[in-house]
Amino acid sequence: MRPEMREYNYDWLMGSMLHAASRVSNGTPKETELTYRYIPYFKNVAQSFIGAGEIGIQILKLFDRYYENILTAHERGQKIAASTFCFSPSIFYAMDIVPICMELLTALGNIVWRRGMFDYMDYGVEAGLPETSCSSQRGALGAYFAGLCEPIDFIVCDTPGVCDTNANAFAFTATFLDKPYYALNYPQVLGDDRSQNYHVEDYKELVRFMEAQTGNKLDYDRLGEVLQEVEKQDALIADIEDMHTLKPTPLAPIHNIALYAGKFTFSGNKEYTRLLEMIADSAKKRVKIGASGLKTGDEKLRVYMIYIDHYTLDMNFWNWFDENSVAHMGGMLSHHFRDNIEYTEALEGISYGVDTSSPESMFNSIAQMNARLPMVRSIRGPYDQPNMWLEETLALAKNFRADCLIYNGTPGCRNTWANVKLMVRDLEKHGYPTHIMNDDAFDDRVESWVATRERLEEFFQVRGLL
Amino acid sequence: MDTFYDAATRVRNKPILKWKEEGRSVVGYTCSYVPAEIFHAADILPIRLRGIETDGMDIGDTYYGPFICSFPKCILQLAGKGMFDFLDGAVITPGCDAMRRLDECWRKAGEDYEGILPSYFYYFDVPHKTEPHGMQWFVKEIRNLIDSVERHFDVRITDEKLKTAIRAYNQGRKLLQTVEDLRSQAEIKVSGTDVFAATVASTVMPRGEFTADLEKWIQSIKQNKPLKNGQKRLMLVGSISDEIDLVELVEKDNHAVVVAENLCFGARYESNQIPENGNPVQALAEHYLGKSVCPRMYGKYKERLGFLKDKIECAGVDGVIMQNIRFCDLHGAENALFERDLEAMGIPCLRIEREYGPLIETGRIKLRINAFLERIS
Amino acid sequence: MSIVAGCDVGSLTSKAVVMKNEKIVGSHIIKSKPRPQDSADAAMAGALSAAGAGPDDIEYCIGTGYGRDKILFVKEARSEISCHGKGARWLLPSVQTVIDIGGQDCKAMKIDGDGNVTRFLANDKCASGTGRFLEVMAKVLNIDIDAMGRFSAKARSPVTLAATCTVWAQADVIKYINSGVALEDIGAGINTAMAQRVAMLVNAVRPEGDILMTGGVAKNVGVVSTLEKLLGRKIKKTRKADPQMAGAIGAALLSMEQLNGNGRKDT
Amino acid sequence: MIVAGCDIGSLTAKAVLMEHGKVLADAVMRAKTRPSESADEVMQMAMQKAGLNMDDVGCVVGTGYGREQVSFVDSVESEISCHAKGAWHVRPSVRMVIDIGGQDAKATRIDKNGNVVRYLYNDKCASGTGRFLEVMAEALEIPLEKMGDVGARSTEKLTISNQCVIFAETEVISLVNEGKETSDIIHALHQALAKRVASLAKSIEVAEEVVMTGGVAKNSGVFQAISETLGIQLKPLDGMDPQLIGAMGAALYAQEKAAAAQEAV
Ligand SMILES: Nc1ncnc2c1ncn2[C@@H]1O[C@H](COP(=O)(O)OP(=O)(O)O)[C@@H](O)[C@H]1O
Ligand SMILES: Nc1ncnc2c1ncn2[C@@H]1O[C@H](COP(=O)(O)OP(=O)(O)O)[C@@H](O)[C@H]1O
Ligand code: SF4
Ligand code: SF4
Ligand code: SF4
Repeated sequence: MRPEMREYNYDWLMGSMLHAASRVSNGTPKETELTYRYIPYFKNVAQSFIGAGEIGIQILKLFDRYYENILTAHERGQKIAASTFCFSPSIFYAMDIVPICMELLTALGNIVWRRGMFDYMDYGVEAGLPETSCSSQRGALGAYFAGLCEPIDFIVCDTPGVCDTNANAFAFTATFLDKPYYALNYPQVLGDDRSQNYHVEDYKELVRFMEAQTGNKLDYDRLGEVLQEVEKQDALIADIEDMHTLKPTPLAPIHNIALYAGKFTFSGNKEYTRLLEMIADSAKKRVKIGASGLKTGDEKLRVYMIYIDHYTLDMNFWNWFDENSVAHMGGMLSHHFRDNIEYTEALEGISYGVDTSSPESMFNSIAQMNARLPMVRSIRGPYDQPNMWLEETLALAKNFRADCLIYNGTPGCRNTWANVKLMVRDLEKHGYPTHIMNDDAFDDRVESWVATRERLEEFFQVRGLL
Repeated sequence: MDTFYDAATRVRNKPILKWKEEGRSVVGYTCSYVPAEIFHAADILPIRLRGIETDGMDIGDTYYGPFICSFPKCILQLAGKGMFDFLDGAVITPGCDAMRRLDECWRKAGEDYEGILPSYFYYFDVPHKTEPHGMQWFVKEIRNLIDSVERHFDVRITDEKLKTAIRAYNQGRKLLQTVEDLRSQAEIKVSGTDVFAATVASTVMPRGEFTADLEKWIQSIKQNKPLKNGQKRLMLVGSISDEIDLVELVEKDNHAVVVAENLCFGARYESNQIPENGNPVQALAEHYLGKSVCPRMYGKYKERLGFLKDKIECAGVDGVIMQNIRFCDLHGAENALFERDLEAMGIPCLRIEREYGPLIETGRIKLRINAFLERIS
Repeated sequence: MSIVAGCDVGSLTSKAVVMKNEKIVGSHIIKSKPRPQDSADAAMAGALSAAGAGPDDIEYCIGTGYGRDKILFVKEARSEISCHGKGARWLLPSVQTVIDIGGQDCKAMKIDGDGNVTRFLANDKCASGTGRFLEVMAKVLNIDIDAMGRFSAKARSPVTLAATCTVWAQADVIKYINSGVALEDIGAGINTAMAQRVAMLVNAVRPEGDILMTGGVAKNVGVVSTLEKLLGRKIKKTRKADPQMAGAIGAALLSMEQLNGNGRKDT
Repeated sequence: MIVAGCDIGSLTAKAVLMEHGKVLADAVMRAKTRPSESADEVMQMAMQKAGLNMDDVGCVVGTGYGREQVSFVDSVESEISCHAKGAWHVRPSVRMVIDIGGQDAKATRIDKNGNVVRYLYNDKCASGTGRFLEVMAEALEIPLEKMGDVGARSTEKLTISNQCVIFAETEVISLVNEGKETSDIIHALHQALAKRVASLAKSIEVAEEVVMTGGVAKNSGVFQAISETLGIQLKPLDGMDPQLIGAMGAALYAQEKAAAAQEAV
């Protein structure tokens, strides 16, 4: 790692920038200009968030809060848990623990910093993670390995059985930093009684682990409150997703990421509810006048991303969608599977409900909910088994009336790269033109945006889509 | 020894072909978490699936994507070429992601190439934890496997038969442990290549035949003259390997002997005997899941390090070679940790990344091994 | 006093050095030929004629490099890692960390006061991070390998590049050329990509003390300066001899040790 | 009307002049660093052969890596579409095109009207390209054009398994050192390349009639090896130079464009 990077604490620096950016909108033009001078590299990105209106600003505020929580946790006597995306942080909030979602930190670093997270990723390799491991954890973890962050207290993840690279990265971290570790493990099927029981048993063990780490018993009243908030959020998301199916969609590409970034960071928190309300309100307004959420105001094509739906630096990818009048129907990460949603009806056993009537029912709800978050839901088992990757993709593509599909991942993703060729073959048979991107969603160096964009444009042109 | 070499270096080896000629069934499995005893009890020959003898990757690459470990790709390649046509069944496990996707890749290839998919194709869901609920899950998984074998092959696998099978396997384990003890001694009477051939052979030979041959071989080792002095005593660890030539390469110029290993096809589980009384399914579960030391069991690094340390001490190891197949994250990351911790204890380590399959990078690997030997001499 | 020699048959270049009294009396470098024997013969003939000596004058000769097992006239072969360690220590006695980047391989090593290697890591992944990567790129840009090194200093905004694969990086480079990016920026991007890979390797052996670079890529100022930035340490310069010769020098020094009887017997 | 297609590839630049679906003249040259220079020169070469100048050419379509840099084109099309179009024009019954150029390999399935149904590029780790063969030809000191013939004389089966161009080169050199016959090594190289490309075609499911385009198709050894690996005989292109198919496809697009423009008038 460059020595000058060691002079800054990674999370402090990120927090400060986001703090500055989130306050820019409150300032006079003069003040704004002055603030921008302090965050020169972040200026473009901050401007595009702020340009996106109050939702963009709310997202910035959310991230600002996120970092503030991390930076001040120990002062406030709270424990910090390192965790992964596709893990519902609601349990942490219920237990008064501050969560860190490593993948989100990597993605955010990529958006905020001009040079992306390269240095930290490379540090991850120097520490011992294989260069071929997933860049999404490796980036932020690199900063932790280098000791440039508020230390974490323990590690919790939910990927054994789902994604090796991910589970392995956290297991490695536990050893490297010598921190306690608990990992939920998922069987290969979802929805049958045996798996459901296993989910609950495993989750109970997890809670016991966290109780031991914090020295506090789980407070069921608090859990109930959090879950009720989750329920509220779920209802809002359901509304938003309903509107998303309309043609033209009232949502902009950036809303998708807001939806899941919020879910992976602030599920069960009031801030996230507020963000969702804003998204829902603005969408409703557009629906009323039949307006598109895209900048061009014109929707020519609808794309559903069959895995990760973003691409590294500078928000290039979303802007490209916007500029080409392509509506972003979200990806595997951004949809959610609570009961009574249209696309879950075709998929048995794949949805969850929230029931706060008793401690036992709450346990069940949160365990089943966690088991239905993106990755742990549909890429845990063979892709062509009932309600797994293929069926889910088809249901979503149909529901959101996608014209074509795009796979985007990271070379570190053994799990999907091992069967994406089969998957695409089947999707094509179902009539969906499908493009495989060869990039790394977190590392520009694997394939430059120039090359990625060219391949995308070629796909749309050759397949007669645009 | 010839039998062992034949078995270890050929996919379609003599014992398997003979077994087939007798009209008996063979089932292949991908991972050391599968209790072979179950098949033995049903008079089915259980063999580990391997990837040797491939001469291209056109079929492997058709189904698997590019960033995948070459071991399961080689298995698929062999399957596609009909090299596994003697199989009556295959059991796939979630050993790692690349391995578990062999399920889909093989099934899809089966749609394109006629006759390459065994009629019995089973997914064995091994959990990643040994906490009580994990163990419970695994016990049920074993019971389900037994049921399905009984149904498909029209056999009865009674507790008695299982116990007999466990006894038969234990005997082999005990003998392999004897070999391990022999090779660890100060005076080396057997090359690492020979020992590895024998351990690999143990995964693809009928147990009775293997045990008998092994017993004879052990007697003959004891008569051997000690190998030349001054050779470095090395240990080989890391990604899956059933490649005899890899060990051979290390020992080639007579500068080193491999006196210990911790490899998936090696003898690492052999020191544990399975209780022969009591509930056999429970005993199998506790052995196969509970005693495992493979990095797919996350969070058990300390146990694995302890295991290495014991071996290093007991075999008087001078240096450890850690290899990982490209795109194998599990072993890649763990090797780095091993290196950190073992070097800190003063044990020299060499970390290499390689491709599985016909040993194509001989020159590059040899260079590193030579430099390593120069370093520790 | 006896004359000793070292011969380093690399994948791209072959080098021979003749030494007397720990001083170089003759050296020669050629582009490697398909057959290592031929390369070795030609390189050694050149070094001998520079030294004004004949083959019979050499009392001990060690071969190294990728073709080391194929050289007929050497007494023994040693790995280039050990040789570069020795050679580097001769080039700069204070050196503790050596980075050797040749045509096929990139190695980072730590050495002790006698030039013995105490730890090393080599790049196993793929050809990026090797001299060959730079050559392929120079070819695509249609420029001289020498010029390529100097691009880093001139670049305004270096491009990011797919450093994971030579072949793929090449495709990216072509895309950049086609979209009219300045050659300097592309060249600098290539040097940076290379340096990033090397830095990862070097950091993983935990560099200490003075660092020296050996092998042909040491001549690429762009890679060297970017690497210095990434490592946050200076890479020492030496004028004693061409760092590309370090392997051959080391081999000659090891020959000397063998003659003097303080060499190791068994390896 | 006379139309032209200009294909600026990573290694070579190609131009084809056509009239009424017939080729008037063509040209191939080694690409220069600047695509625009290559384009100008190769167009000049073709026009000289046909005794024409730029004013005679009604419409030009560009394709290939460098297509965006060519100043004189009226529009651009991707290589995928152009190779499909060109191959289909020469042989309407074709349903799959395997195009191996200098930088990448692609498999494309087309429908009965010559439109692209699906296509796939070579994966990242890529030895299935013309570049691979060039590096090897250089290492073996054999001219590219001769590789096919030399490989055909092979008697011993060797395998080259390294996927990486650079490391495969080392493998080749060590085979040379072991005293292996050049013809056997070349044969093995062709096999290795064919396997990589075949898996590409198989991934999108191989069609009945397959042709090969791009410069590497001129290598009879690769042509044969791919046929064998796919288990079907690749079809010939009836005298048309496979390296020119992309440019030809572009010219056909130019023809369509010109016709549409005339209709509009
Ligand atoms: N003058 C130079 N400027 C920059 N780079 C150079 C120069 N000369 C050689 N190189 C680099 O050095 C590499 C060759 O290194 P070398 O140590 O001779 O390799 P090997 O020992 O494997 O034959 C070339 O690939 C090239 O990248
Ligand atoms: N006469 C020939 N014989 C065999 N191979 C050839 C011949 N001419 C060209 N090639 C091969 O074709 C490749 C160039 O293909 P081409 O389609 O022109 O590439 P691109 O369009 O990417 O520039 C060369 O790398 C070489 O391998
Ligand atoms: S490494 Fe472990 S999981 Fe993988 S095959 Fe071996 S025992 Fe099974
Ligand atoms: S070597 Fe690693 S990646 Fe390959 S099958 Fe074994 S555990 Fe999986
Ligand atoms: S082809 Fe590319 S990625 Fe593959 S090994 Fe070679 S340089 Fe690396």
